[in-house]
Amino acid sequence: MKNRFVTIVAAALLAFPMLAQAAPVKIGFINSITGKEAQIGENLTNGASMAIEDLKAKGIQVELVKEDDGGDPKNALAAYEKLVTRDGVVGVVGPYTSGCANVVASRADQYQVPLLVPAAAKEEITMKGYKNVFRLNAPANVYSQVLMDAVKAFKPKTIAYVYAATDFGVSTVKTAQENALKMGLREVANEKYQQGQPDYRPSLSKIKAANPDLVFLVSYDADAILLMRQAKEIGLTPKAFLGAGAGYTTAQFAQQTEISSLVVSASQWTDDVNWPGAADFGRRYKAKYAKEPSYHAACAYEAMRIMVETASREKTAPKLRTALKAGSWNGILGPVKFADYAGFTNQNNHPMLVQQIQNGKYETVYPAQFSKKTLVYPFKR
Amino acid sequence: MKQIAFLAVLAAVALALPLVIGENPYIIGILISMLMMAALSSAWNILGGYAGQYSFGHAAYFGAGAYTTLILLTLYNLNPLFCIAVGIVVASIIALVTGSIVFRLRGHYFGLASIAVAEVVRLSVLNFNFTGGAQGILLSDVALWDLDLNSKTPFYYGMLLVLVVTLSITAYLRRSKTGYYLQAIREDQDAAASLGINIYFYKNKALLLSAALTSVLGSLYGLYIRFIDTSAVLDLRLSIEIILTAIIGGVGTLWGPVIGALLLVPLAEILRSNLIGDVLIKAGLVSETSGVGLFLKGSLANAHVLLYGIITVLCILYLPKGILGLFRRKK
Amino acid sequence: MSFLQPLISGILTGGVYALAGIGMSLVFGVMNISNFAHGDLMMLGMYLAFFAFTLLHIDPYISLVLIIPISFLFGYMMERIFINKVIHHPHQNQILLTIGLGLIMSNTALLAFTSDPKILTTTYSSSAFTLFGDVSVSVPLLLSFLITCGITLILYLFLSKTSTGMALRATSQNREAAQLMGINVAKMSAIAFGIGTALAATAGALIAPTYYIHPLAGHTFLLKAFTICVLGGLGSVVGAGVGGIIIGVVEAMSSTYLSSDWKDVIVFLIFLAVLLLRPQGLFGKKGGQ
Amino acid sequence: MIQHLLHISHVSKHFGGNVAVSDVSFSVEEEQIFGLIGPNGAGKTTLFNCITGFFPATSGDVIFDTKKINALRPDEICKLGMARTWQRVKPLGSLTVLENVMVGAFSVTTVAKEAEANAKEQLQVVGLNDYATKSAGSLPIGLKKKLELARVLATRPKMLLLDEICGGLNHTETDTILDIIRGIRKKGATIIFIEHDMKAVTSICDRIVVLNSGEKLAEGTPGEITTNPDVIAAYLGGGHHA
Repeated sequence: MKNRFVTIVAAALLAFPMLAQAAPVKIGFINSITGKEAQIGENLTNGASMAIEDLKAKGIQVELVKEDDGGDPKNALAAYEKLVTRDGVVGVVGPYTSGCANVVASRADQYQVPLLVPAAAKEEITMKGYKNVFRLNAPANVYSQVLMDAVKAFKPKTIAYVYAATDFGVSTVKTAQENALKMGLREVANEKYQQGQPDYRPSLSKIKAANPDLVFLVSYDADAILLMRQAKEIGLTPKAFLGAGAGYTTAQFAQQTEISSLVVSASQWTDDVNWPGAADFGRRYKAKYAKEPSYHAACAYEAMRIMVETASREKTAPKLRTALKAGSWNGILGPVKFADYAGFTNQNNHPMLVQQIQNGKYETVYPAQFSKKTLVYPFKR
Repeated sequence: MKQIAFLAVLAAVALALPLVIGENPYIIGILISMLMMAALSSAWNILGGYAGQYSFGHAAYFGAGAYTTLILLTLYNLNPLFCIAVGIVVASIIALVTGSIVFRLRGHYFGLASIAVAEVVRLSVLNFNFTGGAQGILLSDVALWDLDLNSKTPFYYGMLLVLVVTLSITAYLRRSKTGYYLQAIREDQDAAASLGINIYFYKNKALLLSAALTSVLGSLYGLYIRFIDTSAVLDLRLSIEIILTAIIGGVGTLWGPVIGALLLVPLAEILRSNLIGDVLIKAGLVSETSGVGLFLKGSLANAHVLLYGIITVLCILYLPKGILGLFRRKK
Repeated sequence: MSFLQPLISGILTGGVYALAGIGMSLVFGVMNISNFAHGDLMMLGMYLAFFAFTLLHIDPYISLVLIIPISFLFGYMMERIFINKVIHHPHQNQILLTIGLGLIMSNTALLAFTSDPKILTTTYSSSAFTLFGDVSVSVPLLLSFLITCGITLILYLFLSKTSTGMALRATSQNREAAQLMGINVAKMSAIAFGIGTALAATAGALIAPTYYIHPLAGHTFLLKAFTICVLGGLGSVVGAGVGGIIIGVVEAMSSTYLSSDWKDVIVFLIFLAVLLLRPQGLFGKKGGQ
Repeated sequence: MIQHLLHISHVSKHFGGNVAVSDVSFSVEEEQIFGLIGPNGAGKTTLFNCITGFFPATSGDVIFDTKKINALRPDEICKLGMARTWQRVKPLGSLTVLENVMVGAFSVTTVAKEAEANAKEQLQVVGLNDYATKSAGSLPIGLKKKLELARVLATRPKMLLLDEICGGLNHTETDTILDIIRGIRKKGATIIFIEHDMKAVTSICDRIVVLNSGEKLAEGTPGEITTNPDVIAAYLGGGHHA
């Protein structure tokens, strides 16, 4: 009994190693496992876990330290500091939410441990010139950019916005408005809503009355289904529904064919894109988790793969940073290179994809070099 | 007097602590959270514990401080201390408006009304543009004298200072006319009124004091984390956490809120960082690949809010007077 | 755009709010407890309806026959095991206990059902018919509104005609006096909490086909239920019913004529105004508190 | 005209449609012990609440020390020198006996030391000095009544309104309280006394007003009241034993 106690105490002390161990390479992963963003967090967890398995199969050993931030920036900061000072990781993947990523990114240069942000959209994160912050996914402005590029040829005249009052919603619509201005689109309605409401009919009726060519939506998983149900109910039929990521890119949404058919959405990743391993990843993910992978899962997979592969070669944080900056990859997310451009630092200039739900399946329809199908326009019920 | 001496000793220990710990941002970060929660809960205790007015909306004052400070800093780059002072003014105005509404109500109504006021503040901040709305406010570097605000030490001492001030005010209040009056109001409002106590005045006084201290903590938090949004500083969850800390330590006592914070903050961090699972696996008691190990590594990590809920329920059922209530003599 | 559209969709949505509000009001009246777990009890109803639909293939509206007794028992037991332990404690401890119980329920659901939202798609989930030319009426909302009316009527009859109902009302009016009259107030509390839970779960089940099902989905409705209770007068069943519909209409009207992101602020301002000007609520008796 | 310390003029109090007090007038002179009696539900306590500002009167005037006080709050009225006790005692349960009395004493000082001295003095007066450090909630009813008395005395009132201060006490306890009240009057205070116990009332009061169903039934010296046929009818009719 006494011995056992000693073991526990010793282990408790061991749980706080002051120095990083030599091998295997230690990587931190900050994610929203609980809290409001938990459902997307789960996709990230799955993607990252698959990456670790694949790497182990290739003989790359890694010790992953998972931390939950619950969507709270204070916790994200505590998690990052624990990872870099207690656990001695050489690199960190995460966090998911923009708020958490913002806070952690602002500290990365202080601790000199590279941070690879897999899926947070806020532009600011890579616009402050932080040397140790890298981002894999395309930031918020690309969502609207690529959607509007996809429908440009059809010469729409008016646009209406419906979006959740969240960071992602507001940021995305802000850039969408700038893009719309450039395209000469006239804004006829702007409806911001609080998430979780059961009744969006009044907002949608207003949009219907304004009769826009394009309806630009930003919603999370379930809200998207609710909105499209009620849009059908009141008979809102624009020339195109443009959904920016999140709720309009889930398998669940696609399954609701009655309401989701022909909805256009922007995504960081699709499983029918011709990037190496994309289709295979999609298949294996489905087999393992019994659901379609979201782009968050793909981003987390690729971020974790890049981080671990590079770190296992470089071993130390400063060398890892240099290698991330210099390297280039080509995987399920297409070509990856952390570059400085248009005010960004260490930002992967990731080409986003436009997909459309055709016959209950997401089909990539834009840009042409990545797609097999073409966009159906205008929208019809 | 004994309390003051005790306070002084503790303050001295706390002052020396960072020197002993050395450069360890993770531990100091947890200590900062602990000091902040202790101070928040103590500030709440002036109103909730002594005057018996359970505010469920203290996040509003915390947020008022944080938002005022960060907005002024990003727009005009004023001296942070001045911004904190303006934060106090804003929080006081919200407190006065709240007080004039909610102090006409008793019992449940008071609690519900304080939630409603805090929600109006939260939703307004979310909807306005000058507050950063849903995007929140990200603060670039701030300068104050020649302090290194990237390091945690200034914030450790800042939070400690507010905690000591709050506790000193509480200790002084308890033996003063105002303190006795607040306790009389808590025990029986009619009896208090019949003894010449202006109930509205004293309730508002307690609320103002409590709100002002809370707003300073909000400002410090904003400067410390350098990013705020409504879910971090104005959420109902924060208000509830403040009350829970006080209740678990012991409401209406000087040290209760401090004890509550000393327990709950590390507990939350242990649960969040899944220390229990790590320790068991490292000790070799549980194999990492066994079913139990996978559960500990996987599910237990997801379960920390659940455990928090269980602890809340157990405390309310078995420790309704808080931990200090256990030690207090039965009168 | 027609004025009738927001009015009708507001009334129909308000029906579900009303049901949640009535449950909370009843618990408040009889037990004098603000139940912060109410939203999580709604969530329970949503999952019950979902599993009845996916596993047993029972239509969500018909599954109420199962959901009502199950959730009544659940509430009854919850009162017996937890709530009655704090019935004489200060309000704030009661509130925190229900908050803790709510956390346990929602996070257990999170572990058991994951955070993926479930969608209950019935054949009529997004069907609607048109009235007066351009006013669309959602079929599932109309159905749930009618069921709400039926349940409210049954509850009203139960409270006014049966001996248990009258004992409940007596307890609600004056707990001490009821005890002196020989009413088993502890049992009444458990029954009230059971009924409150059943009503919350029913509200959850009714909204399930048009909403989504998620461990935290009940939270949206918690503060609404409080607002409705206060609006109608804490403890008043009829008041909560009308209060729910008022809130539904106010929300729909303010998002149509003002702005959808300010509608919650307007609801809370009405709540505060009622507290200030008519603290007994629109239908409560004066001098109650 | 004699200077009245308290003058009640046509005071009525309605609750919704119910009339609790109807058109009651009387005056109390300085250093009088004034009795207010009547069967249950006669409106005595309601009248106290009107005078002390807890329920403002629906109509009529309350004049205390030449000042109209109908619209004042209870605490303002207390500050003017009128203090009351409660029929259902309201001890500040988790405070000690001494602290309870100190709360009263703070209405005349802001210095804790002075309040404590004053409180100790009042505890001496009512004979509770041995209980100073006990928690008020734990006292038996007789001592709680004494505590109520000490607490209002600490506010140094010109006038004391005692609501059934002897209710629920045995004879010895009642006698002690009556002695204390006589002592207080000797020091110059005026007292209004609500009581059920006719013997206590007649033995101590200079003048008595009888209320019945919210209306003033009679007024006079104890001798006049005990022989007044209306009063006897009201008490017997009300099923009350004097």
